[in-house]
Amino acid sequence: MAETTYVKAITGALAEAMRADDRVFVLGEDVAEGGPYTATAGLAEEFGTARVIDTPISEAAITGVAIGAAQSGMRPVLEIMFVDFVTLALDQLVNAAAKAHFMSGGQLTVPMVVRTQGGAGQRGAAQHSQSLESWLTHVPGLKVVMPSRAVDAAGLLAASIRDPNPVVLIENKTLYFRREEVPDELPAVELGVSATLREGRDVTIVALSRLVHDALAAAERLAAEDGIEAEVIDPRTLVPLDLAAIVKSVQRTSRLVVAHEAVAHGGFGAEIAAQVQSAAFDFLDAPVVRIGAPFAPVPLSAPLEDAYLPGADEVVAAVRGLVMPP
Amino acid sequence: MAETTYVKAITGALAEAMRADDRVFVLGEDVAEGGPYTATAGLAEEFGTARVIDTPISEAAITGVAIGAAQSGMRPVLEIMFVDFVTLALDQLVNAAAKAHFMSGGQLTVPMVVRTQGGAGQRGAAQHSQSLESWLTHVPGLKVVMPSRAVDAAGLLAASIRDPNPVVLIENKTLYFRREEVPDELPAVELGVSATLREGRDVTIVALSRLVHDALAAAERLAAEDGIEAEVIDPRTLVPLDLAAIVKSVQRTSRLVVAHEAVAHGGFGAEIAAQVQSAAFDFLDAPVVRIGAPFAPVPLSAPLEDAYLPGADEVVAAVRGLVMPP
Amino acid sequence: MVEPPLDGAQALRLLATMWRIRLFEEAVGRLARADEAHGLIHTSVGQEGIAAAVCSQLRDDDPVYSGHRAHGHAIAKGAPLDRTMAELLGRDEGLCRGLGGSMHLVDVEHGFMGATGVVGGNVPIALGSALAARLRGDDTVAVVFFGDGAVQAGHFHETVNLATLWRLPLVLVCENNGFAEFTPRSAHTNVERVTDVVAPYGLARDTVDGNDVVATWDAFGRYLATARAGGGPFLLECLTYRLGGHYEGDPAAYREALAAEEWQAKDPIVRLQRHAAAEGWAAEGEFEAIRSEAADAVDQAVAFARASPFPPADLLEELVYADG
Amino acid sequence: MVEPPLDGAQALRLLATMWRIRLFEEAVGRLARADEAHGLIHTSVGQEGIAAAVCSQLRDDDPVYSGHRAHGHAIAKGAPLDRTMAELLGRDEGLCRGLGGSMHLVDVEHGFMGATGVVGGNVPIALGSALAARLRGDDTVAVVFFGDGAVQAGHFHETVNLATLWRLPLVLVCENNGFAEFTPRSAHTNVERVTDVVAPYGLARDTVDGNDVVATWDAFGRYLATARAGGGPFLLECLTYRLGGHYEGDPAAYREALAAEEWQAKDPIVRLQRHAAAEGWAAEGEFEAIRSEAADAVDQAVAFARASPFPPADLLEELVYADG
Ligand SMILES: Cc1ncc(C[n+]2csc(CCOP(=O)(O)OP(=O)(O)O)c2C)c(N)n1
Ligand SMILES: Cc1ncc(C[n+]2csc(CCOP(=O)(O)OP(=O)(O)O)c2C)c(N)n1
Ligand SMILES: [Mg+2]
Ligand SMILES: [Mg+2]
Repeated sequence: MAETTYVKAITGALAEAMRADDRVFVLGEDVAEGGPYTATAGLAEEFGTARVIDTPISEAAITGVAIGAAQSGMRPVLEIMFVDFVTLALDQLVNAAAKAHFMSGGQLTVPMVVRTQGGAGQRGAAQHSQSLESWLTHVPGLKVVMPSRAVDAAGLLAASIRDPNPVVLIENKTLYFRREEVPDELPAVELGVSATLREGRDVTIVALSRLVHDALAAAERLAAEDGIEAEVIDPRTLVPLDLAAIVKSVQRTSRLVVAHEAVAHGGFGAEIAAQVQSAAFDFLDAPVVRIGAPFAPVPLSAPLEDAYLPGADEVVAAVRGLVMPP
Repeated sequence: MAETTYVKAITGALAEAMRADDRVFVLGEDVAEGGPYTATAGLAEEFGTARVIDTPISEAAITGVAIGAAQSGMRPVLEIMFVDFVTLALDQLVNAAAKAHFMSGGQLTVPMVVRTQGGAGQRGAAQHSQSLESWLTHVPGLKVVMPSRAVDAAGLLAASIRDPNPVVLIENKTLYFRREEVPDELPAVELGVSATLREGRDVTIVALSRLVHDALAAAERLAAEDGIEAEVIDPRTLVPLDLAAIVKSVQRTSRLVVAHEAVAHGGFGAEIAAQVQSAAFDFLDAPVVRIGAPFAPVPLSAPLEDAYLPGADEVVAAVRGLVMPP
Repeated sequence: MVEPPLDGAQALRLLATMWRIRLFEEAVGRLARADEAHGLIHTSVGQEGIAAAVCSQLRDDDPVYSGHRAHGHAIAKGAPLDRTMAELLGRDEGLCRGLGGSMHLVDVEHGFMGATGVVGGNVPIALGSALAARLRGDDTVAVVFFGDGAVQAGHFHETVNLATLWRLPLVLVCENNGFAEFTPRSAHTNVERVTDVVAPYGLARDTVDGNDVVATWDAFGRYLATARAGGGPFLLECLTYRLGGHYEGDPAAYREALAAEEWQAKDPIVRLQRHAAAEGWAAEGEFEAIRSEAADAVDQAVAFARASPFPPADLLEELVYADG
Repeated sequence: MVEPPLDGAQALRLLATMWRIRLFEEAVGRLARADEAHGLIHTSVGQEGIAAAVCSQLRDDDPVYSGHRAHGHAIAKGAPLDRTMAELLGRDEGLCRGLGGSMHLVDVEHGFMGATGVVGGNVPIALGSALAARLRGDDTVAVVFFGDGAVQAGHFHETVNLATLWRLPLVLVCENNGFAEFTPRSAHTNVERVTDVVAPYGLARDTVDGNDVVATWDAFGRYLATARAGGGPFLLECLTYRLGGHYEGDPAAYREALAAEEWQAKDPIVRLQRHAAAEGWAAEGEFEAIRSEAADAVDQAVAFARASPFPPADLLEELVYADG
């Protein structure tokens, strides 16, 4: 076992992919300087600035550049510094990257990865704190990956780089420097395979990204305080989604809470809820409960941001409401 | 009564708003020439090109221009020619327009309307046929309106122009030239109020935009062929959503089908399904059924596009599956 | 490096390509009016000379990208007429198996890497393919065609900045026909010449009469040779004229039609024929032979396309993702 | 139209503004290090002269927009120090009731229409506000501040094109500090001068030493007068120097720190004081009085901000939509 962090796992996976495959290169704003969270630190030193390419603030064009390079046989890993600025790259991602394979009748492939990061909790305010993954899950042709732990992050990134399709991998800024004990050799991970991080018979909690840690903390509290045993599933990839694992769990627990940080309205929790109520209608003893941010932009003010953000308390309350109706 | 079309209702409402309020102006690509679907035809002639402003192909900047004008007291109506190109305007819409009122502590308001159109059915292929409304419903601060009929379109557009918030009004390209009998005086419509277009006891069908007509046709077939009476609700506005009307209907019918043209996965149907299974869990006799496009880009080929698009047949089949389980 | 000027054999090949494009486009127009070809179709009648002059100097492994008015570029780059026509009709034997259509033609075998319906959208993508060439260390040259309307889009500027910053082997070919849809260039910008728009970036650039095939050939050839040797980027602005409406079915009430004799003076085919005749490269009869050969090929393409089956319904799911 | 050059009274007012900004920013830095001010905070130490020279010539009804490094612009435009500081601390008496923060300062009362965290994002928005002035027929002039990093973003070019096409009363003020985050301008573009980037559009433009407050005042004043009379747009590029890191907490290992004496030669406050002394506008002691008055105001602002309550939790819902 060794101690590492989420961001180190990512940097390590990037370096390993670049060592193993000449076609892999990194581009983005300030990547040669490591970026604001050190995710690409040291890469320029090892691989040179021909493969670790600083770009100007031109989100649309650099996304197009990555697409073109991918269509021509390279394996670009593009960094969009904040997921909030994926808004500037969305035409390229949605109209070009996601559709090229399909529209060309299978002639073109776009093996690129967009690394970006989202989430609030650092007083970054409304334009640097969003969680926008659900938009991307609505786009056929894209894959969407959200690692929650260092132990997965490397494997998920490696799998994303190997994938012949455009993959958006959304990191969480509050997790970067979280310390974690991991095996010396980080495990391989396949896209589309969830991880059941805790087993339990009473309720299933499906949580994304940062909320995975809150769900696990909530589960411990529920066990200790209420004798409720929650099963916690981290889907890890949203597209493709390991629905089977979720449904199987719900068939046993009969109750489902879906938790993410994104605004609940129109969030990916709605999709999971809709799928599960359809696939496991007869097993559900109660409606699927969604946990997400309220329908508002992220406020700056610390106490307001804290109140805005869903966390372990909300998960505990939701589970109690489900399992112990008044 | 008089015969009109959906596009004429829109043009008429624009002209009326411009006559009534000097602050209203129109900008967008080719709007002075009427645009590709004649939606702005005649406006430049009546109001001059100072208020009907042709713009270059600069979706990001013209959206910013509309925002700035709105913040300075005007009432811009911006046309984005195809909703597919809202991708280029999304930073401005999401990071600026939607959040300005909130981030400024209420000092700024952004009373602007983005008119755009979506949908397939005209062999426009993957980049000119999308239905992207669900993205916008995930953005606190935006309102989202989707008229299905000429009789509503004018009132909804007028209400959108009057609204002090940024409103995205998404028209459907296949409806523009649909003929419709309407009262001589088109009725006022409030945002957030649904229309129940057909009453029925057996199943509730909530349909958006083009699918409203398919749902009505399906309901007639179901009545004639199966004796099933479907209630058809057109929410008209997605944000704010008239959830109460939907829930009330489901409490009577115990069954819900949600139908839209957008890709089902991550579509607004998921949000409606998630809300209704939560609000009316004990009333539902069966899972909420979602109808939407499959998880693929829109194909060009005519028979493939026809097969891809949900329509009355899919609604009929879904209702039969719900009401008459095998 | 000076490239040889156009010779007789080359000129006749260009004429053949131009006729293939012209007659293909006219056939497309007829099919659209007969409701056999559907959707948003933009033809390039009047602009064929640029496609021919540029693409005929490229190798199959030189990636070419285009925009919404792309038929001519695909054909000039080598896309077979029959499969191109079948694509427009949404058939299984179409270049893209009927999934893409007019604005999404792709023929990877011949290095036609794709059209797009997003104005200017392929400009950065083409740069990415030039970057790939640099990273791989090969001598391919990327080319992207776009209209004057794309120059007002932000991604165009972002790309020109990157291309010049990174000095990549990309030739930007602007077909400036003075209109974007129904609106003249003067309503979109004060800067008439695209070469002026990009001047600050200091790249080599030139404005030519795009209906003068000889001039276009020469100008592009010079840039290509330098790019092949690792230079770049370049911008070639080709002034041209869109003979038809913006799309098939456009009544084009917003501009005056050209008188027939005016068009004779502009028509790149007529002009190249005159030049070839003056140079003694061919007799009048040969031109007719070239035209009629192209006409036969287009007729065959239409027949092929009509006979081609529609794609199977399950193709849809199969092609959303590439298999790992 | 020739504007009067800076006089003594004005110079002392500018000095006062610059000191208020400088000391405000230094206080912000301390609060950030003490974990009292949170989030992504970009201060403008070293760049105060531009904010002062520009905003002090504007009226309250002239709309000003800015980017992520906006404190100085807000203060110079008239935003009260106390409510500005309270905003950074997320307090209810902050300009935006604590909802916006450092990158989203707005003070409509004084015509500070807003900062943004999107690089270059407010450039088109400012143009929209100039368009509103034209449509309303009033004589307000819109101003937008942005960094050199914004010039590589597509929306910047789209806006310059529109502004020149429509000839709107907008002054674009670029603070070119040679860096975007951790990356020098030379890694972002080959075009060193922003005035060169926009040259094709033919707008009046100038590059000045932005740390020379007198020169900046004069140059901006000329443009303002013309814009007030209906002319425009204009671009004023102010060369400047970001004394601190990119954000509060940035170790700034990517560039060499300036030696103290070098900074003395650049510091816009020192330079304006020297100039004022040389002109006989003030004695040494007066400068100290100005500084200490600003220091008191900043201290009071900090005290005010600390004492201000946090906003009520239900504010969140209340302000998502404006009431119709
Ligand atoms: C981003 C985007 N905005 C708008 C459109 C609609 N549109 C299609 S073609 C066109 C005009 C393009 O003009 P130009 O680039 O000069 O090409 P031309 O048609 O003259 O060949 C427009 C506005 C589009 N396809 N993409
Ligand atoms: C669209 C966008 N992309 C990236 C960022 C991250 N970012 C914040 S500031 C900055 C550099 C800005 O440089 P410049 O415009 O020169 O302003 P300066 O910081 O030098 O004042 C970057 C890349 C952002 N805020 N917005
Ligand atoms: Mg054109
Ligand atoms: Mg800078």
